[in-house]
Amino acid sequence: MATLVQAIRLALHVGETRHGVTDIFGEDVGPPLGGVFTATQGLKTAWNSPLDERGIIGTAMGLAMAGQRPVAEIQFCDYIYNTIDLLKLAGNTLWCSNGAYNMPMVCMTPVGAGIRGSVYHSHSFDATATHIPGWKIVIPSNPRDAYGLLLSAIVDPNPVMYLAPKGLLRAKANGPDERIPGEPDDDRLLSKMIDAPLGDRSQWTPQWPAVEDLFIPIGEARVARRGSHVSVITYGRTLPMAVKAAEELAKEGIDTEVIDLRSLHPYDWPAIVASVKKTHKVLFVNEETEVTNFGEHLIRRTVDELFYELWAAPKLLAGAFVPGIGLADNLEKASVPQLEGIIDAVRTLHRHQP
Amino acid sequence: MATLVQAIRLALHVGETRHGVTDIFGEDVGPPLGGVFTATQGLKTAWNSPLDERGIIGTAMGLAMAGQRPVAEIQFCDYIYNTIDLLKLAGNTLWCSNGAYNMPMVCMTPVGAGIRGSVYHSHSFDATATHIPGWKIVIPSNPRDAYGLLLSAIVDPNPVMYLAPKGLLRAKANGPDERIPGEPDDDRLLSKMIDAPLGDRSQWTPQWPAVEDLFIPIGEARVARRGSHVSVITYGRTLPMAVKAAEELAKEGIDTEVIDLRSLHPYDWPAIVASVKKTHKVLFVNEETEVTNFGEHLIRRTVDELFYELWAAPKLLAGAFVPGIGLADNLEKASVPQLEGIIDAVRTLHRHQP
Amino acid sequence: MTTTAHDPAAASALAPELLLRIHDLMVKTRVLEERLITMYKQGDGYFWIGGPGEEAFNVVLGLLTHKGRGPAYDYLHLHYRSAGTLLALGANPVDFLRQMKNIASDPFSGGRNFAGHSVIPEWNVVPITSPIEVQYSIAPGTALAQKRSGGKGITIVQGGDAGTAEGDFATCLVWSSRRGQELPVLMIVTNNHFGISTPFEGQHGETYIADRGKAFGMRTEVIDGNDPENVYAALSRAMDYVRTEKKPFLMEAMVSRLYGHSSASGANYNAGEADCLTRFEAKLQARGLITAEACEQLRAKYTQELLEASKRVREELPPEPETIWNHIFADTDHVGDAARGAAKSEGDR
Amino acid sequence: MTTTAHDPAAASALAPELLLRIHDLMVKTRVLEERLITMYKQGDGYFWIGGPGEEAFNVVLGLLTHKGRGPAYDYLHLHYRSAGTLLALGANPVDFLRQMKNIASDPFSGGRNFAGHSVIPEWNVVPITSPIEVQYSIAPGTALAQKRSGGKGITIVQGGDAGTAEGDFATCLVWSSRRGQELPVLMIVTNNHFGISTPFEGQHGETYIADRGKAFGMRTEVIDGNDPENVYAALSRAMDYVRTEKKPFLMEAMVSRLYGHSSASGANYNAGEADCLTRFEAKLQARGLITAEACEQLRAKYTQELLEASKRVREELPPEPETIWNHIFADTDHVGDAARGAAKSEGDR
Ligand SMILES: Cc1ncc(C[n+]2csc(CCOP(=O)(O)OP(=O)(O)O)c2C)c(N)n1
Ligand SMILES: Cc1ncc(C[n+]2csc(CCOP(=O)(O)OP(=O)(O)O)c2C)c(N)n1
Ligand SMILES: [Mg+2]
Ligand SMILES: [Mg+2]
Repeated sequence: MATLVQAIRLALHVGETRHGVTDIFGEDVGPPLGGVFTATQGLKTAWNSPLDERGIIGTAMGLAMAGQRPVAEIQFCDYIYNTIDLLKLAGNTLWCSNGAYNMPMVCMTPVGAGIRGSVYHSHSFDATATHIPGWKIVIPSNPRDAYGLLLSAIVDPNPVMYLAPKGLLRAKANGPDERIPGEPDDDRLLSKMIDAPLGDRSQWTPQWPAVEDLFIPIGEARVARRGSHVSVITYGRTLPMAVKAAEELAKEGIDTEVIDLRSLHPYDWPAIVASVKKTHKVLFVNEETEVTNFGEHLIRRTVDELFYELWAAPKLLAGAFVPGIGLADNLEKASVPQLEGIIDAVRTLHRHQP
Repeated sequence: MATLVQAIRLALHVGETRHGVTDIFGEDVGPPLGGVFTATQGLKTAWNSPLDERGIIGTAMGLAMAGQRPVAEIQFCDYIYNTIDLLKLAGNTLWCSNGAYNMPMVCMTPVGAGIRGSVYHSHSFDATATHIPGWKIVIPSNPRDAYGLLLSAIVDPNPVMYLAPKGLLRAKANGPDERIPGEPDDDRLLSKMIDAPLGDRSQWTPQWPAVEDLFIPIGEARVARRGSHVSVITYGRTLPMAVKAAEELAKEGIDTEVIDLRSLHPYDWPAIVASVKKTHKVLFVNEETEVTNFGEHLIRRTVDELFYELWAAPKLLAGAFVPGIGLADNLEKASVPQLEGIIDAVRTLHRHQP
Repeated sequence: MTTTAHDPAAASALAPELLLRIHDLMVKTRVLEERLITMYKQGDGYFWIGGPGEEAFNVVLGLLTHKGRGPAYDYLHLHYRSAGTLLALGANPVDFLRQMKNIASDPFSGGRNFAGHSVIPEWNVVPITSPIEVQYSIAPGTALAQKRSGGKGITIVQGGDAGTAEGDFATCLVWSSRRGQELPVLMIVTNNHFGISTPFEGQHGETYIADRGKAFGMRTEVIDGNDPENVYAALSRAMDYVRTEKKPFLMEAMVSRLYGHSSASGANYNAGEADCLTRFEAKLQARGLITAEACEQLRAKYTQELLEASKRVREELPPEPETIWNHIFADTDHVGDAARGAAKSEGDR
Repeated sequence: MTTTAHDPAAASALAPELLLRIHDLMVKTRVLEERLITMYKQGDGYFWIGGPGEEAFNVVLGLLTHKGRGPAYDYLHLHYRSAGTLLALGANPVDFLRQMKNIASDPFSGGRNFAGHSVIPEWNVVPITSPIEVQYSIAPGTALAQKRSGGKGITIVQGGDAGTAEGDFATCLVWSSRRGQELPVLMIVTNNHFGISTPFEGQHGETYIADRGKAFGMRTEVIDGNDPENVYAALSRAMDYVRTEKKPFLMEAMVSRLYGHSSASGANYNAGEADCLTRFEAKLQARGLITAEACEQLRAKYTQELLEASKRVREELPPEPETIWNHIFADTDHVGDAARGAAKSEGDR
């Protein structure tokens, strides 16, 4: 079974062999490294760009305008913030040109904490990304979604932001329904086939397994765990954490529903509505700093449209509004949601009597 | 009585003569133009920078580190988005260095719609700015606040973002309590004293009136109109609009309270609490696009802390989530809040029976 | 100057028909700009920005462009002073009036964008945008597609002098000159010695902006952009090099700014600047290729045509408010459930 | 090379005491980096990045810096390979161990930032940050303060080769060279021929990065950064120029990357690269200034000292969770009511 990062690599391989991807590029994306997280090893269209994020986004825009299918990587989303004007431009080009030019490009970038990455390798990007009109935005939490969302992003005619949760890159499928159609059963075998060897790689070529197409629809959430007492709506790294929390809470008789949003724009509002109408209590969880946070948008809409369904105030569990995520364990843990925090928040919501 | 843009100029003059401002700079900020909106005419420390927003923010950071007091202008906030990484850095420098270096700088930029500025001269910046930790953020809606907030920004030891609502730059004081202490009564006289003449300006020097110091505290809201039925919390260009709406609504017997937030970070939470506890119905208004919007943060906190005070779901009236503000009147009006929209929203809230 | 390009021999190399064609287009462009300024002054538009003073350069650029759609043809990443280039390609001047009047029939933006922000996908004219210099970060992308396709298409990117201070200009230098992976990019700086109110002097350490290409092994040239014959020769050489060698070239053309920066600075004629049109007309007249009277007539003809067009345009309809929701995404115009539906069907492929 | 700076005469100009001092600092720096790597490998830290292979250059840079606080002294905008410069200034190597171990006593960041991210306000060492190249956009600000103050202080800004592709490098070229307003900036590129895994070749059109300064009228020089005597001569000349003329200078120093990019690439010794320390020791020994044995002893002494220090550091306390709320603002540590209170009192001044 593939890890999440192998799933990305497999999708890129399928993208460049079957769906017209012409360029997979960014800093250290090409040989010999194939990406700082190995996401782009062995891909025939992968190449190393200059160390210039503005050039990476700009060049992807130009490639897209010229009918190519680029997948541009920003090495860490922490370093994307000098390109926000270009991202806005990519998102408004179709609209400003009254439909004349679109930007069928994918921007792929690792996000989130959980690897003791300190101030500049722990950032989230969902607040900023969701505030930029004209982009679709996806964020997987397991290998199957990572694979299927990336293929959907690749064939999408619009710019798509693909956020890869850093802390889950080595995560594997949690059961058979999180598997990639056609992937080998044997992890060791898969690794041998597609992971670049240590040392000299100049003679190495990957053996790609015959994986099948899979398009996870952009805009469709997944119910990660059904439950009836409290809804937890989350995505990315905090998704498995929420499932874990639900398992713990089940021991106390609290039946938690966990929804994996997967797409942040467009997002699956009907799935949220259905869950809130069932549980009447909802917690939104994400890793971003909590002021002007995408979870606050979801709360606003929940309050706006479902006010009389709510048996308790909807809650947000998000990152502390501090300037960075500190390196020391104590600091990181105090800055972004942890398992205990989710358990506590759900417990409090459940206990709450209207 | 000074206009809002004259108030800015007066504050900058006081800043450079009495409070240590060393540099007022940006594109076209120095002579001969003195700013595309005349905000920096006649100032002795004003100079023209290269056309490079990254250089402007970076240089301001360096100046601040070296003990200078820079006020850096980004000509339109629409062009600030290639510097978000630097703004984040300015906001995290004190924190990352464990208190060693701070950035006592002011970044001043015109924001908002209302002047038929089309896609790239109509932007708001409050959503993005409020998501960056480590900055204080202010936005005036009348000349007195423009003056007093800028002086507070100048003497603040932290980076302060000063957002100037474009559509209000020519607005004058709405009554004597919105006046600047010491300003001349006669508008014509003031203009003659401090507005640069048309044509050749090389021989011109301004005659500065003896205005007094005024420090409007950062973090303190202002009740623009007292009311008891519905609270409208807003700032910037939509503030006078909300006051106007309240006047209209008063004719129908709806008594609207209007709060001018003035500071977006830190913001005056006690003022919001007091108003909501009185009216139990609240509308937040701003011009920014509505997904991941600062008003959504305020709604989240309101719901979080005041759920049982609310007699109706709190509402947000903000900009449409579209990629730009179109030039044609129809398009601009459909994209950002208008007077009628505020009136309608307050009316609906007022009518609402819990 | 890097290379002195004012070569009188080259001038005489152009056929009289071509010279008259250039002249015709220059007049047409100038009259269009003047009409746009008048529209602005009469309240038929909120803002004017354009290229009076750049006609000699821009018209010739349009004439030399290989126009068409896709990587086999030239890509044009222009700026807001490029009407001359677009008219030379064959654009309809009335479309510029429509954008000025921000009406629904504005083909470039449907009433959304300012005058001068053209887009013509049929001829690879990518959207002209307001942010200065970003086109220089985007241009390497179209050039890479062209290099790969192996055709003769090149990427042309143009901007002003002040804007070269933005990092994007350096990005284009870096990305287009990587050794072994050079890109067919013709970088053009149209130097009018100003950025809004700020003079060139005092902002630049470079004597010539074009010199910045040298460290990157790029060919560079500084030319007088006010003389269309000279421009023709220099651009022909430069384009030929880029097309054949598939390597970048940086050209700096000295031009005038005849009506100031934009309507924000008044948009009045500045007699202190060299006027490429009157200069060229004097030359053509001296050579006996056209009479002063014929020049007058040509100008009068276009003036009348555009005056009439501006009246028609005034009667056309503004965009409807709900059109703000169009063209947010290519596959669906509305966000939310509709987009979700679209995504679902996509999954079924 | 722009100027060939390898001048044997200059070498002999340095007094033996100075040469031994440089050697001592180079050894100390190397041993510190090795200790940090060991700490990382033993799990006493999450990430290592540093400058083994840059000691010859960085130590000399530190020795030549005018250290102190405020515009009268030099400002240092360094990168994450600068331990040698800081030790030469007089920094305590144990502080680097503290940052590696992210403990509360880490004076640079209180356990918040990665190893190599130093800050020393007493000596104008501004915070070293992770984002590549932003220091080049900030440096003109400190230099402007210095030029204005009229003292002898200069601004030194340093970064890697790959990072020069960022627009910030161009920003520094533009802002520091404006004619008539030149700034006292010494721009340094420490060229180790790699950006993480990406070789210099294939990413650059420039033969020498330093050549990019020429179009801006800047003095430039490319030097062998592995020879401290050579570095001493070249840096002395360059600093002298910047101090005296108050104009920018761009220096490119060729250096080695002895333990790869960072712990992410294994942090193992790369015997394929020139080692400035062994080279310098051979030279000093050949000249009879030191014996191989003395070199060994020096290394053993520092190794022992830092081993012991690392054991002590291991016992020190981590930062408390609630310290995340410290130093958000200079006037108040918490946001909300407290900040509001602070703002209120400010209004009373
Ligand atoms: C990124 C950005 N910053 C600022 C502006 C505002 N602005 C519009 S035109 C202009 C001056 C441009 O000067 P130059 O590059 O020389 O071009 P010119 O207008 O002279 O042709 C400025 C500062 C902008 N449009 N975009
Ligand atoms: C803006 C930014 N982009 C990407 C990175 C990730 N990154 C860290 S070091 C590095 C390579 C730097 O190479 P170079 O400038 O040559 O410096 P060196 O490490 O070789 O000294 C990269 C890409 C970063 N830290 N900052
Ligand atoms: Mg110009
Ligand atoms: Mg390097």
